[in-house]
Amino acid sequence: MRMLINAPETVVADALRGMAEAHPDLAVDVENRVVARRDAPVSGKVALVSGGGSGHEPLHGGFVGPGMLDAACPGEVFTSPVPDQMLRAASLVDGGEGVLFIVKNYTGDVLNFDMGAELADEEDIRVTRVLVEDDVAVTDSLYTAGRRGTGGTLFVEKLAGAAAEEGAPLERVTAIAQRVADASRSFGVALGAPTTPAKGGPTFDLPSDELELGIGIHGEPGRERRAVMTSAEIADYTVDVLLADRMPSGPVLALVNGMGATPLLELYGFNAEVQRALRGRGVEVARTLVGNYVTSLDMAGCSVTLCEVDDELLRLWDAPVSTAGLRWGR
Amino acid sequence: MRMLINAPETVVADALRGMAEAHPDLAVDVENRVVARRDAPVSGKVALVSGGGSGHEPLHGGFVGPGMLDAACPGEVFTSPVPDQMLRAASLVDGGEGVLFIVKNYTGDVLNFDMGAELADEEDIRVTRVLVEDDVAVTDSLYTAGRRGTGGTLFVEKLAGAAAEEGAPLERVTAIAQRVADASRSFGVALGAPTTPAKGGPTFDLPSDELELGIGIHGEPGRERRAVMTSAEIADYTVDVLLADRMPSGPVLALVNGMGATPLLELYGFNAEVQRALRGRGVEVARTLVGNYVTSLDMAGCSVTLCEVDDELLRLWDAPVSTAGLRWGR
Amino acid sequence: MAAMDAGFFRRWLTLAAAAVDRDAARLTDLDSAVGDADHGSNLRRGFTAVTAALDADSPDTPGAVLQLAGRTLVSTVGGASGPLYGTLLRRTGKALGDGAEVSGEELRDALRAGVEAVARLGGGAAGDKTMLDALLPAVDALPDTAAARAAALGGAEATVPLQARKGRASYLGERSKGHMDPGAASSALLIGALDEAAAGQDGTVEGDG
Amino acid sequence: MAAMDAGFFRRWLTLAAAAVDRDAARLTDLDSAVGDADHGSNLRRGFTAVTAALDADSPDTPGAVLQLAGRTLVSTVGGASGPLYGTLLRRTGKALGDGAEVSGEELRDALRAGVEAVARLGGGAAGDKTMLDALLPAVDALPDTAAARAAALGGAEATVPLQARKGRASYLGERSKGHMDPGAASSALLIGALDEAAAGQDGTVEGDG
Ligand SMILES: Nc1ncnc2c1ncn2[C@@H]1O[C@H](COP(=O)(O)OP(=O)(O)O)[C@@H](O)[C@H]1O
Ligand SMILES: Nc1ncnc2c1ncn2[C@@H]1O[C@H](COP(=O)(O)OP(=O)(O)O)[C@@H](O)[C@H]1O
Ligand SMILES: [Mg+2]
Ligand SMILES: [Mg+2]
Ligand SMILES: [Mg+2]
Ligand SMILES: [Mg+2]
Repeated sequence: MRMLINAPETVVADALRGMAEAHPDLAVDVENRVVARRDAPVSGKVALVSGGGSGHEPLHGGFVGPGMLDAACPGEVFTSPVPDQMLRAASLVDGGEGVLFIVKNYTGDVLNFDMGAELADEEDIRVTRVLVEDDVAVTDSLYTAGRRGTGGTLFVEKLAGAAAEEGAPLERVTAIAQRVADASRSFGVALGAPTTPAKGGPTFDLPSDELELGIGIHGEPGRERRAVMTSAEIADYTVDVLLADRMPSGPVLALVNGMGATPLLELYGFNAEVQRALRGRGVEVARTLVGNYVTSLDMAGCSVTLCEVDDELLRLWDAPVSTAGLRWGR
Repeated sequence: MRMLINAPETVVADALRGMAEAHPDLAVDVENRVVARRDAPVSGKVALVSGGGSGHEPLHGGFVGPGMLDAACPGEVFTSPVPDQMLRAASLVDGGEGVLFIVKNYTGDVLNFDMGAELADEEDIRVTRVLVEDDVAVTDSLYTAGRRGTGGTLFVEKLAGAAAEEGAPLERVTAIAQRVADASRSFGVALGAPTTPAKGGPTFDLPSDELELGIGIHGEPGRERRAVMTSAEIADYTVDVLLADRMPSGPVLALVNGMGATPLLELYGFNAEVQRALRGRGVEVARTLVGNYVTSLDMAGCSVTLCEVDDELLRLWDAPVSTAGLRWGR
Repeated sequence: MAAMDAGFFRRWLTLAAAAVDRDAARLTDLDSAVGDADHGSNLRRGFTAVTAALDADSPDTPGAVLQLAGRTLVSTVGGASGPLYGTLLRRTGKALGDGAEVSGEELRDALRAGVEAVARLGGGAAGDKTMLDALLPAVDALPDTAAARAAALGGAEATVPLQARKGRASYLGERSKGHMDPGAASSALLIGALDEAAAGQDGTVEGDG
Repeated sequence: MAAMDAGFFRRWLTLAAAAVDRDAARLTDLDSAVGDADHGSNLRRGFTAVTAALDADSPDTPGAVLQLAGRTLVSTVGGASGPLYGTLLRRTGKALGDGAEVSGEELRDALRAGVEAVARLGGGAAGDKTMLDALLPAVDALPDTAAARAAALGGAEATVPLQARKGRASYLGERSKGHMDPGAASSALLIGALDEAAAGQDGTVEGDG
């Protein structure tokens, strides 16, 4: 086992200490595991809270700041946070206009956020919830825990965050988050397994001439293994799967996302193929984001998320955002 | 071999196509391998050109934009670019105030940039050059090609870029770049070797219970191997090596840099230890940047760069920058 | 099975904590085959907190012991198993009321209420390849704790060929077959610890808790 | 050694390109032990461009052939070896002047000028564990191309125990010992190709270029 850590048990606390040191504009509660805007609560503004297992950085803590989240609740590595964190975060950031919980659809996240919402309700904090379930690799939703939430989370957090920053009320921010969640689709491919601190080794074995198609962001094996494919072939496969599930009728935002260990050089090359594949199938890409945004520790691989947008959503995308992981405009 | 590529030969061209698709504010010449600000030449502004082998992304192409570089010349993977690229870049971005070449100290980069400067000179473009040689792992400079240029490059590009954006003349921009280069020190540690497309496998073998200390950014083995250390031990070792070489007498900028495959979660935890180590040795950290900025493909590991700053350099650090890889202010 | 007091329930949970600690790596490995490789460390963290909470604040009824344990699991585990196991113990504890002692039959009925709460919360049923597949047969076999232990183990074993329909393993579809469900395995540990506690109480075996 | 015309030099470079192509993986492996694992692909890219350039534009004097090859290497290789090999050929070509034919002695003297330019540009000397360790003894053995080939190979072999003082391998310090310098290995290929071309010319062996 060779990781840049002190001990598996301290990984999350150590990371939060390090975040606090690097980002003076964040209020990091290491003990209670809440990362919040230092200026929270912002009065008159709807607050956004998200969170989930750690290991997906910059998601979610790296997306806390003006124009995006008000607070994030990091769980243990690949383990959803506990309800106490959500209650604390909600209390901390509620500026009187209510709080939106953005929850990735995993049994653990859903159960814990729901319990957190109950606790917040007992404290008279108004909470709404939007579920992100964008991973088209999960078919047969009837016989599964439903689609996983992956890259689409970034779009939901960014666009709903921009709406909240503009002063939209809770119902409207929630509706926008829901629209974005509904319009987002993702698919991921692994070229290698991640190593979790708890396990100390790769979470699955992948022969060196094979790929895992349809992976999630927790080191879970995918839905299918295939012999290695070129970047162009992976792009075609991925875009086909995405469009088969939802063919957009307007322009899309595209997130070409690295899972952690794939070099940016390769990711940009992959983006060229994704854009070619989309263009060839008549899809117009309005904006593209390339980088490691929704990761799975040191997993090698990539995912593509598309989100159909109208003028309003595009404007919200272009609106200023100032977080550790995503930053533009002002 | 499992990489997200089409073929080893097309990796750089594919990545440039993908950059062009993702960043409409960049002018990417895929054929001639120059990434430039779309608004270049900016008249009345000194232009900054850098470049080097590919595989270190976002360095350098990701640092092209207002407040930083005017153009970057990407070579093949881990191979310095050719003089024709530097000439083309200089011609493209020279706004009449001259061009600063920022060169990492490697035999190949130095020779090719020097040839490029000669060619530019023949076209009556005024060129100055600053060499970045910040890697303290290279001892015995007399018997080596001298210290390598690594993380310090980011500081040189950012601070000199800010000075140029403010309208400083070539001599002054060059002097600032030189001051930053003089004040920067780096040290890196590998927890795993990168895989280059040309070789198709790891560039060195590292037993799973050992670390490479004093590595560069090209998959070169380091100067020493040791049994695995904790994040805190690596931080202490690194900070000791850095301060033994140059003990700052004022505040520093700190870059806690990932080599590519180390999760951001671990990197933040490492940052906590680096800050502790620096504080314990009486060094004041004015600003910290944590992330994958000067990478070595999918190498696992980290490096720390310190750059002593005065008020002027700190102001230049805080000045707005708007590039794919580094963005703040305005 | 003799009447059980708060001390018995503390012993049960302490034995469960020891078993989880001992088998944490195995649980994580099971979870790595069909999930995200954290079940062992999740439960270890939770049960370590449970023993600490029981030490700090010694509730004096069986119901209070289980409710404290359940609350602690909810607050420290996270993931799917935190709310589910937390609900199991909280709900069971509530059903036990506030008597100082409970009978084997009372425990069985309370545990059934707890397991039903788990099924409701998670929307799961027998055969979905979850902890329920160990818990349901165990409850049916109570108050005979030895039989319950065997039933839980058998239930866990029986998850191997199943295709998961709940939790993270369900994402694997067909590929989830051929692996034991980690939650069913940990439930077997929990019921095993109950039997150990009962055996210790009967004087047959002295539990180490 | 007979007088050599432009055709001879084209054959030399074509043979060199073939040798580099054949041995690219070996050169990259050598570079991976002490450098950055790109020497083979660097030179392959460069020599492929050289043969293409010579095909496109057939210079008619030995000097012009080498200068075009050198310029092409500078423009396509990059890294340390691009400017160094580029300078070697450009400088050698310049020294050959613009005669239509050159003698073995003239080639030797021109190549010496080229090698000296390499030493000047890179600041290297014999024993630094670079391409110079193969090139210097080879030049000394000319105009006997077979002897030069042997000397270059011997020079490359002799780099194995050396500690590098120039280029990327120098960063390894002591750890650079025990590996052949990749540039010395490729220089041996270059001189080997010269001997092949000469042998083909003498009718002893027909080079495949
Ligand atoms: N809906 C559900 N109903 C009952 N048990 C479930 C459900 N979802 C998951 N589980 C149980 O939880 C276990 C996984 O727990 P754990 O690994 O700690 O959480 P996570 O899946 O969030 O990583 C599974 O093995 C299964 O037994
Ligand atoms: N200063 C120098 N003088 C002579 N030869 C050098 C010098 N530096 C490097 N070389 C040669 O270049 C070779 C490396 O070439 P290459 O791998 O293509 O470039 P890079 O080192 O930039 O990756 C070395 O093996 C060595 O023979
Ligand atoms: Mg989990
Ligand atoms: Mg190189
Ligand atoms: Mg799990
Ligand atoms: Mg090399």
